[in-house]
Amino acid sequence: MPGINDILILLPEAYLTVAACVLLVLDACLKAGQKGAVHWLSVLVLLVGAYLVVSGQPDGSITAFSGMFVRDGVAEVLKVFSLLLMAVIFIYARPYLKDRAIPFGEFYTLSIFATIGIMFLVSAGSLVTVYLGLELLTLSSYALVALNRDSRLSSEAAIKYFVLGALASGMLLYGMSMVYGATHSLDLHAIHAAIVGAEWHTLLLFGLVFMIVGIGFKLGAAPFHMWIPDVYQGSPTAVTVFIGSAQKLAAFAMAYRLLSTGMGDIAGGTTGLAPQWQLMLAVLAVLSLAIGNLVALVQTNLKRLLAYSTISHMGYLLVGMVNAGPEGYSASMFYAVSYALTSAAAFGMILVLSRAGFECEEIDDLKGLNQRSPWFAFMMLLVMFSLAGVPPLFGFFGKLLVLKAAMDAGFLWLAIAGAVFAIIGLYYYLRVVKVMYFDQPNEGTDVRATPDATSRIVLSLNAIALLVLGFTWSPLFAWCQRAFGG
Amino acid sequence: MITLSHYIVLGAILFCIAVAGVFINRKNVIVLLMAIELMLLAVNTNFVAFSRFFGDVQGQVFVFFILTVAAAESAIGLAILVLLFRNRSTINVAEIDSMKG
Amino acid sequence: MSNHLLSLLIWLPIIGAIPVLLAGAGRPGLARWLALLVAVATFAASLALLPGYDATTGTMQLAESFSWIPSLGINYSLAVDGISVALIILTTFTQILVIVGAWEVIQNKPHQYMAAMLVLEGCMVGVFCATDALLFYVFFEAMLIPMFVIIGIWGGPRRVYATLKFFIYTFFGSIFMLIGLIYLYHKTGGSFALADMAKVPLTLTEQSWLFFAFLLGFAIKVPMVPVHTWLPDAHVEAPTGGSVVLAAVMLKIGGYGFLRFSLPIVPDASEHFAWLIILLSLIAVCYIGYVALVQGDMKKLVAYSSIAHMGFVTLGIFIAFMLVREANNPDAARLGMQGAMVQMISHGFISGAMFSCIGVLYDRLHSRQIKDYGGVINVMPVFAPFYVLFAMANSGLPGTSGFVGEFMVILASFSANPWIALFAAFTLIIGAAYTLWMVKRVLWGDITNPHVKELTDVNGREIFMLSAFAAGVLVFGIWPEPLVHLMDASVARIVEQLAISKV
Amino acid sequence: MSLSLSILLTIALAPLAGAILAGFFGKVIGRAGAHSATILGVAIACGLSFYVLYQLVWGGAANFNQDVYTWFEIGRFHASVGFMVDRLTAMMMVVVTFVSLLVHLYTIGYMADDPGYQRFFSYISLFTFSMLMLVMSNNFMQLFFGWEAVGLVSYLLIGFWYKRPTAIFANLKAFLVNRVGDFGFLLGISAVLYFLGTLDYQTAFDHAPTLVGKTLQITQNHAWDAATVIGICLFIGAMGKSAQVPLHVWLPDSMEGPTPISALIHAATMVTAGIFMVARMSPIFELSETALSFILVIGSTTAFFTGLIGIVQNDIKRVIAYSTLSQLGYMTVALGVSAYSGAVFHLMTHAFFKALLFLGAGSVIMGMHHEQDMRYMGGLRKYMPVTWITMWIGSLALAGTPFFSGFYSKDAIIEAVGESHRWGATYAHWCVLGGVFVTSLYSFRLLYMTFHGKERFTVEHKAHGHHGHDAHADHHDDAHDDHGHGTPGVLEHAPHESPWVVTVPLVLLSIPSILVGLFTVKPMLFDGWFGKAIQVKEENNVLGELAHEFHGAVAAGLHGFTQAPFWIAFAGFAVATYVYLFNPSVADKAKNALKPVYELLNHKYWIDELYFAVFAKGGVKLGEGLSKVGDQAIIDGALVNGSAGLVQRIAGGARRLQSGFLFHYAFAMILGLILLLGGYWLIGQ
Repeated sequence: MPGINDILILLPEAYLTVAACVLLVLDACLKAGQKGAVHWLSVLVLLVGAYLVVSGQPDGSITAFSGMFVRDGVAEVLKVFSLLLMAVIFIYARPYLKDRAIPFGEFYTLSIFATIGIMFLVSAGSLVTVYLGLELLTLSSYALVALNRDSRLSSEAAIKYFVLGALASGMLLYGMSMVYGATHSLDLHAIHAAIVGAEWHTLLLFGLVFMIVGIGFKLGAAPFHMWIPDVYQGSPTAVTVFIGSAQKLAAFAMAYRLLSTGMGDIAGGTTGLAPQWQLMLAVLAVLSLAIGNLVALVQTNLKRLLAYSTISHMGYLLVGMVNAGPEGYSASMFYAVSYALTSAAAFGMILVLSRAGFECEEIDDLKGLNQRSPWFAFMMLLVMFSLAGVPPLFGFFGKLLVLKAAMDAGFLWLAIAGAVFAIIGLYYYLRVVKVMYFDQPNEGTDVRATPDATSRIVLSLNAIALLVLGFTWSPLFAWCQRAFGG
Repeated sequence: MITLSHYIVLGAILFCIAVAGVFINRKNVIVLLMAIELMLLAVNTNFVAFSRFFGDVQGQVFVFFILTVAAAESAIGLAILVLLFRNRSTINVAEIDSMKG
Repeated sequence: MSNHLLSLLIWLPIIGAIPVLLAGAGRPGLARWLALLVAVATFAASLALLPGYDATTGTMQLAESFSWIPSLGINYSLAVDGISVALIILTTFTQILVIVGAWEVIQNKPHQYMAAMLVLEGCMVGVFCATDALLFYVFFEAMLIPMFVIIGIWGGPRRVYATLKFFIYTFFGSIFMLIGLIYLYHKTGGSFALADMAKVPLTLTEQSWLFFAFLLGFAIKVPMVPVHTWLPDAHVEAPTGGSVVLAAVMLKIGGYGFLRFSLPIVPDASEHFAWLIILLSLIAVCYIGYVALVQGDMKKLVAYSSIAHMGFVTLGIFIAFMLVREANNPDAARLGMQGAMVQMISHGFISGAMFSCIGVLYDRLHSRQIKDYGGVINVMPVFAPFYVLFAMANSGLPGTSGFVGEFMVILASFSANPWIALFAAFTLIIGAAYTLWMVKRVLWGDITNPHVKELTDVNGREIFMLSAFAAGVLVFGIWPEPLVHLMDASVARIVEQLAISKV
Repeated sequence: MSLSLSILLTIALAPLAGAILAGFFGKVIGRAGAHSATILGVAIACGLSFYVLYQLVWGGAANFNQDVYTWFEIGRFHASVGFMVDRLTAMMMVVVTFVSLLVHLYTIGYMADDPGYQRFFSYISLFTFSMLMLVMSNNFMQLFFGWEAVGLVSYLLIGFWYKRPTAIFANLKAFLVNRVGDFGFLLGISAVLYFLGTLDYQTAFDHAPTLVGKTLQITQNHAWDAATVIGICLFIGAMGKSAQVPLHVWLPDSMEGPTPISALIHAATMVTAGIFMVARMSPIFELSETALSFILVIGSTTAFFTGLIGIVQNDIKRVIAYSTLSQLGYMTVALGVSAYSGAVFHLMTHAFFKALLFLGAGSVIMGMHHEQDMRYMGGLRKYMPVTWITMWIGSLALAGTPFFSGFYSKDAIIEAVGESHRWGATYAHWCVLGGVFVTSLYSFRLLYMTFHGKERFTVEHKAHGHHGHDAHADHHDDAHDDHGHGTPGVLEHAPHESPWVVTVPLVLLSIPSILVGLFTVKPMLFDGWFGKAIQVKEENNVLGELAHEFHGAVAAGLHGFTQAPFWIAFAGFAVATYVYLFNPSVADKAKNALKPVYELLNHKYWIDELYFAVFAKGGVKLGEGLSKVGDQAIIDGALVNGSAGLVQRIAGGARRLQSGFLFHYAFAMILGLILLLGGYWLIGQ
């Protein structure tokens, strides 16, 4: 029988829900002039949420609502980072929203609801929680993408996102139904137990495949990646940065919960269906690496470029997952976090460089940035080399770990593929640096960083963090390992 | 005598129709929304059938959740649809391709 | 302090780059002086290696190590042997001259240029003292970034093509090396320490794969034929300082890598494929010699000659296998490898000097085409002797450092197989041909191009720079023993290891 | 009483010090300063060299062999810089420093108004230093150092007038041809190290006997005798330095350099380094009949055929240059028949009289205001008597007139060849005998065309009068071309005798040219004066044979009149006298009659053309080919940029998949689903 301590276990979520509603009301009551307050409040709300997550964290894992809600190390890490990221994103977004008169309230409340969705997803203990968290997240995202009401691209992006997303979640559900049919249970641990016992089961494998489609879609892994470029490009950059960073953490969590907790992993002999999904993920990984890196080569729009780079990075994340053991999960989670941080900085740069009537979206808009504002050019340089995975930047170590994980699991060919596509990928990141440093500025446009001091500072910190973490990532990785009991 | 497999097959058929509806239809976005609804119904059929035959209630509970979410989903879907029509004064799927490559 | 000397050498320039950068475009003078200060300080510190290092044993010394990533057993561990010491001092020495050389030549954002150079220096020193494979790799890759920027911003007209080619080429090589390292990491049971990797037994097949992984990484860096084509482009487009560092130090990292990785970790595969490396080295000497002969661009010519000279480095290193394992003549092996090492150092001076000379000319006439010059000696009587000296050194004249290494390698390779010596010695002819033909067309003769008439002779700053190089070239040419002694014990150790099979 | 290291160091370093002073501080110390500094340096070296020789010969000093410092030390291999001084060395030191000293003096006059005055002195002092390092060395490494160092200075000096295209072509050519020799030389040194395990002379010579029986596997089924390999490789070096066929092509061109250089470097000292080297290595060469035969054939060929070319030359310096080639051939022949001391003896006498001839020629050129073409000379004897006399002395010595120094050395060589039974000795014998005729022919031809007969030049006093030989000051751009002034044969001033600084060296050189042979022939050739420095196997000791019928120098001189060589030489003299003194028209008749022969000689057997076409042009063509095809087309074009382009194309294709249509996107997802299902299905089966 659910009691008060069940509520206490999901205190952060509960708190955020309440806070979100309050903000919604507050925003409605405030006059146009005072809406700035909502911004700071919501940032505060997120930070407090992060604090609650850490403070209330039990050692080991505890569950609530008869195992539907799990609070463990994985959940902690991912929640903390998604909350912090959201706070950063809010700060980046503020000048952007101001300049374009996009309503503050909706953006913040929807984002916070999406965050709550993420939080449920990451601590899902049963198929139901997975589905609910996912939908809360995606439904808010649909709305966010469409937030820029008068933009053709924005609405096109929204409809594409919506239809495909719905299709994906339909498939996910269909898979879940089959798994339910095969295992008579919705609880992931129970499913796991059932599978390990069970003999070869067609229904189960169908279910697995359909669920992987859902996961693949959420990650944006090829061939379920088609929505990514269009949505990234179409939606307001403030939303793109959210989809491009924090959501990846959720996607990783979803994959981990469904596959590892649910379908069995290599660790401890309880193999389950691990060999099957390992192979499938490997295929998706290679496809994503190929599509992402290749098509990115020919992009001229910065947001699209980053979209394709996302696809390739999700490929690397899967390379780690393929390991199907704590080592691989920790590597992938580390990768997800490092990527989320980096892409937040990348999109943040676009936000900071854009202003009313000028979207800094085309790569050529960055021409001669080093002459205009050397500091931000340098920051962008750090971001790009981190994405490319050039040491000593943060991104390299993520790659190192996932490649290592794949080789541990005996997927040497996968690691080599990863290496080869890293070379191809290098080119378009370098191209951005080249444009900033080696080209002369365009006469017409002059790219200037927004006057908004906070976002400038936070962005700088974010980018510098990529350099600093390159030397001091040890504790972070240790944390990831602890989360998986490593 | 109707067995479980009948329901499963029914679910499968519904699902395939729905999927086909999503990628074959090139005219109207609203049809897409319907197809999606149909897909969820296929899923529901499965869940209900399973839970009935196992005598286990979880499946049916899940169905309720799905129905609720589906409602919200179509609400948002329609909202976006309206937005789309306002911006481009068409809801023809074949014309929504200003972003590509 | 002394027990953190190596860290100091790495981080002093890198940290020092920050104030230089902050000096800003507004105060170029300040930036220059700061950079010079940092470079000189680093050089001074690097000299402290000489008393600090005991050359008699040849072991890894001045070691410092702390756990960087405990959960993965990755350590930040540094140590040097004689070879590293020599190369580090070469690096710090060159860096001063590069900064002096760029003094008023670099007018566009000098602070960024200087900062990039300092960061580059730190990374290169890091490569030479890292004893943890991952740390090595980090420095190995990190140094590409500043170089990429240096060529890209301050380079010539085709700089973008050149710098992208440079970066991707090198990255291509090293990424497979990374895979190899990860594989070894598992073999050693979770250690990136070079010492452990050297201990772990490997089958010949494993060794062969690893060998080619390393080969790709280092052959491109050296560069060896046929993966050398990035070098001429990079050199031609790079600013003078860039070319100097590239030729003087960066190429050496390839040879150094062979010593630290291929030889100790995969000795049997190295022996098995030694013939390949030797063949490629000889091709480098002869084929590249002819290619260099017909270059119309001075920098390209010197770039190609660098490839040819680095051929002696690889030759000297891999000839050792034939000598130790087949001819059973370890002393000759030491001679050859020692020759390779000396060649690395001396080529550092000579190529650096050559590129500086070309830079001096380029700053005045803004052309690197040989045909635009002729009769330069008439207007630059002080500059000409330097140019002739370095040209002679480049063609291996005894009494200059250029002779020593080649002499040793040829002597050693004759003991392995007279034919190898024959082809190697061909450099005497072809090397002299392309270098002196250039000298003839640039320096001698009557003035044909009116612009050459306006040339002004070298100023004090340039004289200082060239004299410093000249000193290096002559001292080690006339008395190589100190240098040889510094590295001899270390080389001997490496040669001893070669004899031990791992299969 | 023994030799001290400090003395030898002083000998070597004094010229270097002079060179550095004149070179780096030339501007500061001025012309006078430059020449006094260098001359002082060389004078010291020369004086001490005589002292060393004295100590060794009469002072009973022991041979000196000691390292100065270690050059490198690796395992058992060890290279150092050190001195080995025995009588052979001492003699060379004396010759080098003495000639060098006189050339220094001479230069004061010859280069009086050249803007590169200090530079020139610095170079020739530097040369003296390098040459001394070469001869005094006690190991192969240092030998190679000196070997290439003299090459460098020769390069710098041939190109001394760097504005002249011919000069800078000649110096490049000289350096490269020498490098071909050094290529072999270096391999020879490597072979020595390989077989004998050392670079040190003494150790190497002591172990030389161990070479016997050792072989080197050149190809699968073919092994070469160790001594032969070493010998031939080393001798290839000598062929470069001492300009033996086919590497002789650089020496005539080297005449582009100022005349003092031709005398010092390209006649007296540097070019004889090869001879010295082989003599020094006699313990090794003695072990290989093959190598010696090789030397013999090369030498005799050079001796005769290059001499022939001298007959048709009109440039006074080139005549002497070819004569030098031919004389070097004689020395090589002597080496080839194991008459090492004979070679060295001829080396010494030749050094004196050939230097004399060159300096004389230089004096003539000065007198003629830098006219070098003999066709525009004639009858100069009344203008420049001293030069005339001394040139006669030199030529007589060269032609091998009894009692002159040249007679003893050359005669010894010819007889030694006659005695020898080595393979090729007969051919060599004919060559050297023919050479005698040729030698006297071109020698006297030169004398007659220059000093005798009627004047073939006219004197026009130009308005703008700069006086005398300060011509080269203003004309130094073009004044040194083969035909100095605009119209050939037209001088601005009458020819005149040269100043004392020029004539004194001539006189000083003509003394040894006459006498040195008379006094040294006995000890040097027959009394084993060189001691252990030169080692000859008993069965090869042809000079030993000659010693039996040698009864003192004077007797030998008188005996010489009855010998074939003298009469052959006399024939040459007679022909020359008739053709060039009494009946010049015959020359042209002969020229037309023997057209093909004349052409052949005039074009130096077309060897230069051949080399230029094959090696220079061919090398460049090859390089272009490799560069275009190998680097640009295959590696860069096809592989590097090719793969990049391929990736780009694929990317372009892949991008089209992103059509922008919802239903395509959905379809892609379905495909993915089917792919996974199918994939797992396959695994399932």
